[in-house]
Amino acid sequence: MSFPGAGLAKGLAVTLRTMTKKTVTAQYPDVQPVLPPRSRGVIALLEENCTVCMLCARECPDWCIYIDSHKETLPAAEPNARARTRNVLDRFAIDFSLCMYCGICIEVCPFDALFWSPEFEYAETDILELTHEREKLREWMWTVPAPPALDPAAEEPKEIATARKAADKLAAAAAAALEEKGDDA
Amino acid sequence: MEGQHTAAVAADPAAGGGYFDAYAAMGLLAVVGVLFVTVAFTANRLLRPVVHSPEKLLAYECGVDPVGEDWAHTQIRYYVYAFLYVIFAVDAIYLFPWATVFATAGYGAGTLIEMFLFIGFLAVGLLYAWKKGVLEWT
Amino acid sequence: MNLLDTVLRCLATLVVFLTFPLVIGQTEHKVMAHMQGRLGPMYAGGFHGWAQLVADGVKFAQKEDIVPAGADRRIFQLAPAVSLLPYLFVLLAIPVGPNGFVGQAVDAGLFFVLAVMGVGVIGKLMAGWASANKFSLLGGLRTAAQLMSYELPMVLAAASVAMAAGTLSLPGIVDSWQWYWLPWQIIGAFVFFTAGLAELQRPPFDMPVADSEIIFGAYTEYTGLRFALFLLSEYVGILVVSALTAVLFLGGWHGPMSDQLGWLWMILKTFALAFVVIWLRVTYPRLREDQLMRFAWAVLIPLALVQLALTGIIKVAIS
Amino acid sequence: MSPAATLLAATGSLEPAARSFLSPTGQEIVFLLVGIAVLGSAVVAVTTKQLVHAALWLIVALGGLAVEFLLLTAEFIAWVQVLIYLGSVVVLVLFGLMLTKAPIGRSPDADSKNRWVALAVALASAGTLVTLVVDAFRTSWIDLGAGGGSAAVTGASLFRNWVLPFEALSVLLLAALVGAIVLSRGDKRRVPAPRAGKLRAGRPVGSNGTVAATAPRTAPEAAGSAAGSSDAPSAGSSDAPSAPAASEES
Repeated sequence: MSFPGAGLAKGLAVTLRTMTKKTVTAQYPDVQPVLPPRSRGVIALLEENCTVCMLCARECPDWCIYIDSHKETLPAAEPNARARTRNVLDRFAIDFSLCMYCGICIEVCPFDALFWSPEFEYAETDILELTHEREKLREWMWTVPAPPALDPAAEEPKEIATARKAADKLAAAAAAALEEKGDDA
Repeated sequence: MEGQHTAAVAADPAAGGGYFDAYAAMGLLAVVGVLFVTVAFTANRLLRPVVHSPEKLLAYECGVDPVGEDWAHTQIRYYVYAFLYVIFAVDAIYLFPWATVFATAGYGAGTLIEMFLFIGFLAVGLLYAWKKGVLEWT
Repeated sequence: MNLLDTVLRCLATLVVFLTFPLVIGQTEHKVMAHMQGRLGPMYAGGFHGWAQLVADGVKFAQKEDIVPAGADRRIFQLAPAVSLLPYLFVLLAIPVGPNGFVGQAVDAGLFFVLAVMGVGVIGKLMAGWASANKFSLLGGLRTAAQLMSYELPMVLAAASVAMAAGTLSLPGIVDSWQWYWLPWQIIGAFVFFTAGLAELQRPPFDMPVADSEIIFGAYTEYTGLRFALFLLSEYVGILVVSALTAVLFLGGWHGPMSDQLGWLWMILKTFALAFVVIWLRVTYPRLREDQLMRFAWAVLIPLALVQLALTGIIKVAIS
Repeated sequence: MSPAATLLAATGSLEPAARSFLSPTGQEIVFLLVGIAVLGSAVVAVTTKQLVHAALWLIVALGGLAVEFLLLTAEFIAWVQVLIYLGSVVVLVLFGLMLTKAPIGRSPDADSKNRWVALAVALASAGTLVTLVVDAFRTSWIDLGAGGGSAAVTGASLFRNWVLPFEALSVLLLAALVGAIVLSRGDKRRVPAPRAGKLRAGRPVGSNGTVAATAPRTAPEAAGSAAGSSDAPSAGSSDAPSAPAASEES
C-alpha cells in the first residue's frame, strides 16, 4: 500500500537519517588512515635477498623495473674446487610513474626480495623523480609490516617445521649424550 | 506652499507622513544598495590583479574552442509561457485590491461571485491551453 | 521623519542582507555534507570551518575581473547588481517582530514584495544575453521562462493570504494571523514555498543552471566579485523566500512569549524553512525542463486557484 | 506615455501663484527630476541602434514611471507598473528579441526609414494627450493624501462602481489568451499535414507559414524559395518540384 508522495517522503527520511549518522570523511593529513594489512602502497626491496635472477623485471607487464648487475668470481674455497661466480646488483630501480601496482614482481620473486609496503606518501613534483633507486626501495623495507598471523588452524610454515624438526633431533641427540654421560658416571 | 504641505502632513501623521516616510526609506535604501555595490567594486579594483591574455576572454564552452556564433536559435515554446504569464499576471493583480475589500461590510457574497466569474473565465483559458497542448512539451 | 532612525534601519537591513546569507550558506555546506556522509569545510576559521564563506568572499574580492571579448561590457557588468538589489528592498519590508519591529512597514507590502522580486529576472536575462555565449543565453531564457511560470502561482498563493487577512501590509497580515490559518492555507503555503524554491532556481528546480547541459546557465562567463554577487543573490533569495513563507503562512513572530521573543520565533521559523530548502536540494534530483514547466502550469496554478476559492468561501462564511 | 508624464509634471506647477509655483515642495522637485530621467531614457530607447539596449532603456523609463506613480501616492498602480510592465511585459519583449535575433552590438537593419513619420505621429499623439489633460484639469488642484491610491481604495472603487468593465476585462483577457494559443499552435497543427496525405505533395516545411500563404506558385519558384530559406529541412524541399504548393491557408 503506497500513497502518492511516499517515495518523496522516503527520500527525505534517508537524507535526514544520514545526517545524524557518523560521517565517513577521513581527515587525512591530520589523521593518518588506518590501512588494512597487505595495502599496496609501494614496492620495497630487500637487497640482501636479491640474486639478480631478473624474474621480476621480465615478468613486469609494463617494464618498469630496471636492473643492472655484474658477475663477480669468488676464489675457490678448497684447493681442487672450481671458482664460483655470483651476480652483484648494481642498480635496482622501479619507475612508479609506469608501475600499475599489479604485484606480479612480488609474486614471482623466488627469494623474498620484494615486498608490499603500505607507504603511500611519495608524491613528487616531477614525473621523472618517480623512478626510485635501490636506496629508496631499501628504506621502504623498514615500513613493511610483519606478515599477518596465520590462521589458527593452519599448517605450520615449512621452514619453521623443518627447523623445528632439526632442533628437536638435535635436542634429542644432546639428551641422549647427556644420558650416556650420566651412565658413565 | 511648503508650510501648508507640512502642516497637512503634521495633522495626519499616521497617513501622510507614513506613506512618504516609507518610500523615502526605500529611496535611501536604494542609495545604500548602490553604495554597497560601488564600494565592493572599488575594493575589487584595488585588490585584483590584471593579467592580459586573449585566451581567457574567449567564450567558455566546456573547455574547447567556441563553435559558431555567440547567439543560437532556441525553442520558441518558451515564448508561449511568457505570453501566458503576462495575461495571467494582469488577471492576478486584480485579486489584490479585491482581497482587501471583499470581506468588509457591504460587499460579501456578491463580490465573491464577481471574482469567481473573473477567475472562472481565466480558468477556462487555462483549461483551453491545457487541452490544446500548449502546456505539453512536445 | 527621523533621518538618523531611517539611516540606521537601512544599515541594519544591509547588515542582515550581508550576514544572514552567509549563515545560510555555511549551514548549507554543513548540512549537505552531513547528509552525504561527509564533514564539509573544516579548516577556515578553525572551528569546523565556520569562516569558510568569509574566506570565499575575501578570495572573490581579490579575483581578476574578466569580461569576455565578445560581451556587451556594460550590461554584462550591470547584471549582477540588477539581480541582487531587489532582494535588499524586499528585506526592508519584512516584519521581524511585533510592535513595529520591521525595517520599514509599507502599506502595500505584500504586493510590493512580489513586484520587486519579479524584477530580478531582468538581471538574469541581461547576464545571459550579454555574455556572448550561447549556453548563457539559453540559461538566461530558461531562467526567465521558469521565473515567469512560477511567479504566477506565487502571486496567487500570496493573494490567498491577502484575502484571509484583508490587508496587503505584511505586519498587518502577521497581526491577523490565527492558528487555524495553518490548515486553512496549507495548499497556499505549499504552492508559495515550492514556487519560491523554483524562483531561486534551487534544486530540484535548477534546470537553468544545469551543468550537464548548459554549463552554468547565465552565470557561465562570470568570475570573481560579479559571480559572488550572483551567489549572494541566491542565498539572500533563500532568506527572503523563507522569511516570506514564515510571515505569510507560519505566523511570523507568533509563538509563546511573542511580545518579548517575537523576533526569535521569526528567525527560528525562517531558518527552519531555509533548512528545508537545503534538505530538498540534497534529496531530490533535478526536474527535466518539460516536467518543470508542466509542474508550474498543471499542478501549482490549479492548486493555487483551488486555494483561492477555498479562502474566499470560508472568509465570507466566517465574516 | 512618458513625454506626457513629464509634461503632466510641468502642468502640475502651471498653477495660480497661490499654489506654490515658485516654491515647489521637495516632492514636486523629485517628480520633475524623475520625469526628466524618464523622458531621457524613453528618447534613448527609441533612438538607440542596439535592440536589446532599447528594451533595457524601456525598463528604465517604465521604472521611472513607477516612481512617478509613487510620488503621486498611487501606491498600488506603481507596483502594478513594476510587476506587470517591468516583470512581465518588458521581459516578454526581451524574450522575443532574444529568441529571434538580438546580436550584441548595433543592428543596422533594425532602422526604419519611416522615422520622420514616426516622429510626427509621436508628436501628434503627445500633443493630443497633453491638450486633453491640460484641458481636463485646468487649474484644479488635487491634494495628494497618502493612501489615496492604496489597494483598498482601488478595490472599493473597482467593485462598487466599475464591476462591469472589470468582468468585461476577463473576457478580453480570455480572448487574448485564446488568440495567443491559436497563433502559437497554428503552425504545429499544419506542419504534419503534407506528410500525412500522400496525394498532396510536400512543400518546404519550414516556410509553409510565410511563403505559401501568398498565392499558389509554380514548382521552380517554390523550390527556389525552399533553397533560399536556411531553416527549411532538405527533405521538404526535395519534394517540392513534384507539384505546385497547395494553399490551404487561403
